[in-house]
Amino acid sequence: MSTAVEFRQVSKRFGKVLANDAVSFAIARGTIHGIIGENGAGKSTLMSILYGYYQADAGDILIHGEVRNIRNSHAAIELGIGMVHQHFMLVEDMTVLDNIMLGMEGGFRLRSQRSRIALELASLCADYGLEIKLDARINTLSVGEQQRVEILKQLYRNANILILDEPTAVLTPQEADALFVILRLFKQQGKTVILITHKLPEILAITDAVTVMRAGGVVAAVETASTNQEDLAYKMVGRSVATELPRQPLSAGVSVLQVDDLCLQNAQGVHLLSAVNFSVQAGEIVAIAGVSGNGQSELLEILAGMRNQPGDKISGNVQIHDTRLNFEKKDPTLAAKLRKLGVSHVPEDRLRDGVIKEFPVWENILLGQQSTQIYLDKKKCVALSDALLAQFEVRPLDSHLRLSQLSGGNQQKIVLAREIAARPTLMLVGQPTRGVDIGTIQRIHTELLALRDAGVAILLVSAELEEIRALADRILVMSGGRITGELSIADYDTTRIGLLMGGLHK
Amino acid sequence: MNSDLPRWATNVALPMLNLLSAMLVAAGVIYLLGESPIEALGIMLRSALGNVEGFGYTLFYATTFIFTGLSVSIAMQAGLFNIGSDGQMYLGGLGLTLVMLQFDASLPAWILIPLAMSAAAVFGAAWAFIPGYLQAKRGSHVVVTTIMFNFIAASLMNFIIITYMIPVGEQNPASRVFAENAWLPRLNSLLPALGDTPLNLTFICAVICLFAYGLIVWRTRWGYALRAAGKSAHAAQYAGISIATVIIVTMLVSGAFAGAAAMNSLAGSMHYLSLNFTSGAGFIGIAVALMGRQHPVGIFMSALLFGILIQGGFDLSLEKSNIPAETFVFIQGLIILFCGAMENMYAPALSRLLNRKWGNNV
Amino acid sequence: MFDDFQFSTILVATIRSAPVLLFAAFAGVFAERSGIIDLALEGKMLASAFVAAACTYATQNPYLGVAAGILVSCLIVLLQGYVAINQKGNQLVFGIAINIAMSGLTFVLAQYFFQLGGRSPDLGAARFAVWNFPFADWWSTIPALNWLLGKFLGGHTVLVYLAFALIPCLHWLINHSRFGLRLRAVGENPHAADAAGINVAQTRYLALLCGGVLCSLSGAYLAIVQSGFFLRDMSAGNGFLALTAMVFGNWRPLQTALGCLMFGFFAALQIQMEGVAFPVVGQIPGSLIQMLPFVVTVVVLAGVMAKSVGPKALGVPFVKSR
Amino acid sequence: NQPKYALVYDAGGKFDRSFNQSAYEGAERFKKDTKISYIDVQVMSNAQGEQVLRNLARKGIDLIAAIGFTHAQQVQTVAKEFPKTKFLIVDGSANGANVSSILFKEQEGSYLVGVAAAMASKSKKLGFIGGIDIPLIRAFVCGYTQGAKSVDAKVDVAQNVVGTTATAWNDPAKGGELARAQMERGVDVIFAAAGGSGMGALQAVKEKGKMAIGVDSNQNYLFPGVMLTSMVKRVDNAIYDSFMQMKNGTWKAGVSNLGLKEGGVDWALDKDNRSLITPEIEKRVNTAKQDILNGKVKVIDYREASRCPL
Ligand SMILES: Nc1ncnc2c1ncn2[C@@H]1O[C@H](COP(=O)(O)OP(=O)(O)OP(=O)(O)O)[C@@H](O)[C@H]1O
Ligand SMILES: Nc1ncnc2c1ncn2[C@@H]1O[C@H](COP(=O)(O)OP(=O)(O)OP(=O)(O)O)[C@@H](O)[C@H]1O
Ligand SMILES: [Mg+2]
Ligand SMILES: [Mg+2]
Repeated sequence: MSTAVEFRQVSKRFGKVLANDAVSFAIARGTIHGIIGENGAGKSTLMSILYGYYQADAGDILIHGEVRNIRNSHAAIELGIGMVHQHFMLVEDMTVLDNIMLGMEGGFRLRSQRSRIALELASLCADYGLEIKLDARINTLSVGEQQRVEILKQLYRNANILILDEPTAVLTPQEADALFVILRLFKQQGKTVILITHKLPEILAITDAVTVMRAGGVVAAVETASTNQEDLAYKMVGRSVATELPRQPLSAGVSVLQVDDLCLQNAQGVHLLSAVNFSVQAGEIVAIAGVSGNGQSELLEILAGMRNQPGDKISGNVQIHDTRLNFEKKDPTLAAKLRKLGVSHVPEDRLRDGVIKEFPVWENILLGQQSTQIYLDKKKCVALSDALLAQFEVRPLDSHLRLSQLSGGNQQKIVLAREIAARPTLMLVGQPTRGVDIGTIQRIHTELLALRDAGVAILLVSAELEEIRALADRILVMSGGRITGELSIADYDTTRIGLLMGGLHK
Repeated sequence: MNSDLPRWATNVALPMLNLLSAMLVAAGVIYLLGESPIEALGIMLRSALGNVEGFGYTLFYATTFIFTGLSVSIAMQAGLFNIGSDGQMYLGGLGLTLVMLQFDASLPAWILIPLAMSAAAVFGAAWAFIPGYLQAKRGSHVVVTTIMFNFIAASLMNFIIITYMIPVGEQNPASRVFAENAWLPRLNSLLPALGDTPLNLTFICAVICLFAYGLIVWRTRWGYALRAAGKSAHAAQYAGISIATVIIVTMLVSGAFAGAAAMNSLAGSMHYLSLNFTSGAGFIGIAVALMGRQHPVGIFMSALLFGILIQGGFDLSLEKSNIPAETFVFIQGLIILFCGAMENMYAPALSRLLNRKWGNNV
Repeated sequence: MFDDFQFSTILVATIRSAPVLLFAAFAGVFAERSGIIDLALEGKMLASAFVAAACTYATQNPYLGVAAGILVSCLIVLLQGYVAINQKGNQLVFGIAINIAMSGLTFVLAQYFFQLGGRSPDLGAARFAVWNFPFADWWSTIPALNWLLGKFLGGHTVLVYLAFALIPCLHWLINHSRFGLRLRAVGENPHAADAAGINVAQTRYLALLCGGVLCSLSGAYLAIVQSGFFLRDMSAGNGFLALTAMVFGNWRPLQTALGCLMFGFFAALQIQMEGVAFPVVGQIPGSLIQMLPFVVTVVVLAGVMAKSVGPKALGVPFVKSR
Repeated sequence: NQPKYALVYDAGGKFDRSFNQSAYEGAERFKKDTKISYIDVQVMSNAQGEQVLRNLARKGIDLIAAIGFTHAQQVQTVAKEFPKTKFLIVDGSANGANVSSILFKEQEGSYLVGVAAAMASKSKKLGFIGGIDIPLIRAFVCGYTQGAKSVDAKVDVAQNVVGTTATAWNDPAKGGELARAQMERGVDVIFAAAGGSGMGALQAVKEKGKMAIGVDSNQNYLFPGVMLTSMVKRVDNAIYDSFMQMKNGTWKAGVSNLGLKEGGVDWALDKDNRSLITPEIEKRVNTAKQDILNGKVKVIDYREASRCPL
């Protein structure tokens, strides 16, 4: 078998960080090759070098056996390399078709090219079983659909080396499965796939070989068939990672959150939530499972006081402790008022909602907590921040760094640390471990369970069934804006949950 | 971008290099105009910094720019680009003048002056309120509305001054002169060593306002909300910060700063309201805010720089008739270009230099 | 005073004064759709107005004058590109710097060369010829046709026709051409464009150069066609008005053109309103009437056209990192 | 020991082809005749005015001439501080034992050109273009209209101002546009008193083949055959005379109001507009001049009561 890509002693430095340290390994043609490693291990950087996004400081890259100088993404595309970035590289305001043809228009006049390319894409879609509306605008598409656009884009460009950076982090299990079907088709056609992921089961399920990275270097390169999950986790983190966390028996207390008949209708008249009823008691974790886009995000937004879109109609009754929320008057400061009631919120899209990247870490620790005092005593705030960073093992431990200088996983930890430190009585958590390495996942789970044991009511929204199984006391399943079923952890049953998520209740 | 440079390099060395580059280009122009650049620089510095009185004038000009610079800066902190400081200052002048004309005969100075100051701030704030409100509630772009409001202010003030303010039989489109107890105390009355300059109480106010600005923006919850809303609308919503309120309040404060700028020239030096008395100080405020990176020290330094340019440039054109006063307008532009827009031009070279000197450990 | 408005006169004046704003606003559209805030329109207009006038005077050929104006405007634009694209400097600061610098420099140069107080000599006959419809002796006898062909459609210089011809061309170029697609992509999400293999810097430079050419035409029109000489600061805020029209038009060519024409229309209307006695209020003072175009803009922005949303990457230097 | 002289222009600048330039020409004439040089400065902003005057006074200048009404207040302030220095303010008035103020009766000159315009106009529609709506400009319009109406009461005068900010004096495009708009409405003679913007108006008038009237200095030479006449304001004479008086030791403080009688204002008739001024026009204008001189006609000064009762 010939090699498709080979890295020889590739190094890359960003200021003080050595992101890639003499990386060498080869990827065989016609295989699916996994790359794993902790947050900040250098995976994305390596792939960015391969795609011509960055220039390596040293080392060579061989494509199909030849040393190539990939100066920019254009050169990479010419070599048949395609990349699906973790944060999709799509122009939100443009249509699917325009996004796909961008850079490969084929002529100066778009109109005549559009029809030609549309035909070509239709046949590609048929070949790969993709279903995409070509004239839809990107910002109307779900994440899964957007990813399909990215893949179609690579197909249209006839990429024979396809890089996917954490493609499943934001996908539902069903969407992930659909993706893997396509990737296998790819492989069958002799194309090469490079897959970065934090989910070890995926690695085991689909890849042929795995490279494990740590601190910028390669620590192991193995055939998938010859390894297992524990082994990989050990290689990645450098210590063994417990998969099952110990849990105290449930001791639920008074009702903290009571939701009755909650409905949400958006400006277009679509019912995003219909008659949602449930409650959360102190000391229990209630998880909401569901395919994303079925109302969980909106529910969380409403409960956190963040839903403030023009034209929304919210009705029903939400009670937190003894306070009834009023949705009649749109109040942009509702989120702050809820915090005073003891509500903490880890938002789903933390890097968008939960932090301000330009602010230093210590000021991010204040976000949401800012209205507690008039004068912000910097010394005190920094001391508090330092303590939290130490407690949550954020690296580097420096409250004066700009948040954007931290790695993604560490940014997540800061949001979590802040929300836990607020000593909530009700904690709203959305997708807490999306895009985080397994060591960090374990840490986050431990913290959440500790909160529960301390008597905090926790509402958890997650797309990961594994996570729900590890944490929840009760599971609510949502589909189409309704709660389609409820079961306690004792009755946990993947098939049943799957059916309920599909909206098929008895 | 230059995060791998030590602080002294970014805060002192780079600005100095940039200033030097601007000066070099300016020197070229002065040379082409047939004068000696060295001599010209000497005259300028002597006039603006080298004698007490000249320095007083430099500070006097800087005072106005500190206020307009603060006005633009605070809006920028909230992500708003207030181009309307000039119009707000103009209206501030109206507020101040109305109080002065009404009460300068009846009220003692210690009531009159604070009253007039407040009126200036209130009128400036009121003029900024409408663009702020429209941005907050209707989403009308504040850049456009403030530009429009500058034009509208000019028309309105023209009308008011011509129709109501000119004393009968006067030619000059200006109000009558305020009675002497309405004049702001000049600092040379406290400190005679300052010599004969119009530097007045407003300068003290400006310095206080700089401190207050720094304190409010970085050390209060209100400033935090302001900056958060300016950086990320999503995060502001998450934190329960009402962006509409932040926009409106910020524009009010911004307008109040601009309005207060009118004090320096009207109550401190001219003592009457005249047509277009702002002479574009609001626009210089934009440059001051941008170059000073909205930081109190930066605002002070760049306001001072503009003060030096105006004072020194003026004296130079007085002595060298070959150099028209407009040359300094050009040099102002050059300095903004080099120190503001190309501020990082020398960063890579400097960092390479430093790395070579102290090994590769940076 | 004259009894009635002459609507036809207002329309003609609108057409005649439109090119200044149209060229400049289109220059703004090019730059800003590619993601670069262009506050420097005013400065570029002034510089090219000066150079165009000076060169026309020297060569007695307006076409050479325009060419020289274009050259200078493009040189400024290259500097702008260097600052905004290569240096990743602050684009707003650049704009303000250029406006101030050009206001000073054009005066100093004009004074140096001509000694007329920042004015160029009159260009005299060296200006663009007016284009007229043929068979004038036939249609000029019919009043309606005479107005339509002689004043409204005919009787303008080549730059006027060029400005209006640009409206559909620009619309097509931005919305229906490959260049336009790439331009928009670069302005909305340069990272996505870069990942698609598009050279972001090159696209932005190209957009800036297009804008530079257009902007210089605006300056040339001011100096060569409208005035017949250069005068210090003769751009008189038109660059900012053009930007306003562009924001007003949501950065889209057709709407932007509409905004420019609206400004022109209300400016012409305002001229006609001066000194006219109105039914209830009587004669409105000149300085209040001057407000008209600006008040209308604010009202329209606040009412009908609320929420203009610019290109997403506007003003943010493109740095290759996520 | 010769006295020293200085000239301070306002923001319009020394080459504005208007009254600053006229002042400059007067000083130059003085320099040529006496071989005595002088200093001249231009202020960039209002606040600088005072500083300039004070600087000059401290330098030991004996006579400081400030041009333009924006300097009036400043002269008054600084004159008080330097009682030994003599000050001259042109176009504005200031008090002080060492201050002489020179004002012009622009309305009288405007009256004359109004007469000429009404005579020359075929459409009996006249135009006026001012820079900013200020009392000085209103005085121009008022005299102009009165003169025109004295020829034919049915004459209409359309008036526009360019703008409200300082750029209004430097906007030839707008000036030209105003002129075109007026001509579209039938105006065939336009009096432009708008600095650099006025130049745009004259240019537009030339293109349309109508007639224009210049202002301040004699602008007839700019467009021979187009310029009907100019309303000249002899700032140059005022400066020249004042400097001469200083030299001869006859300089006096006080306010002088220079009208037709004093030779402060006039209309311009030279080879450049000879062809447009018919004998009838010339006769009529000269009659009007006589009437004003001997008091038969009283020209309204808008500034006296801020009114133009016509
Ligand atoms: N543009 C950049 N500037 C500075 N440092 C960078 C840059 N990009 C990456 N780094 C640093 O390089 C290291 C490797 O980052 P990289 O994104 O490759 O990690 P990763 O393996 O993809 O992590 P994750 O699993 O979180 O995606 C990190 O420490 C990161 O902070
Ligand atoms: N200018 C910079 N200086 C230092 N670090 C940077 C800089 N720019 C980016 N980084 C870091 O580079 C890393 C790569 O960015 P990226 O967006 O891929 O996040 P990530 O590590 O992959 O996290 P996640 O997987 O959660 O998205 C981030 O950790 C980010 O903090
Ligand atoms: Mg990564
Ligand atoms: Mg990542």
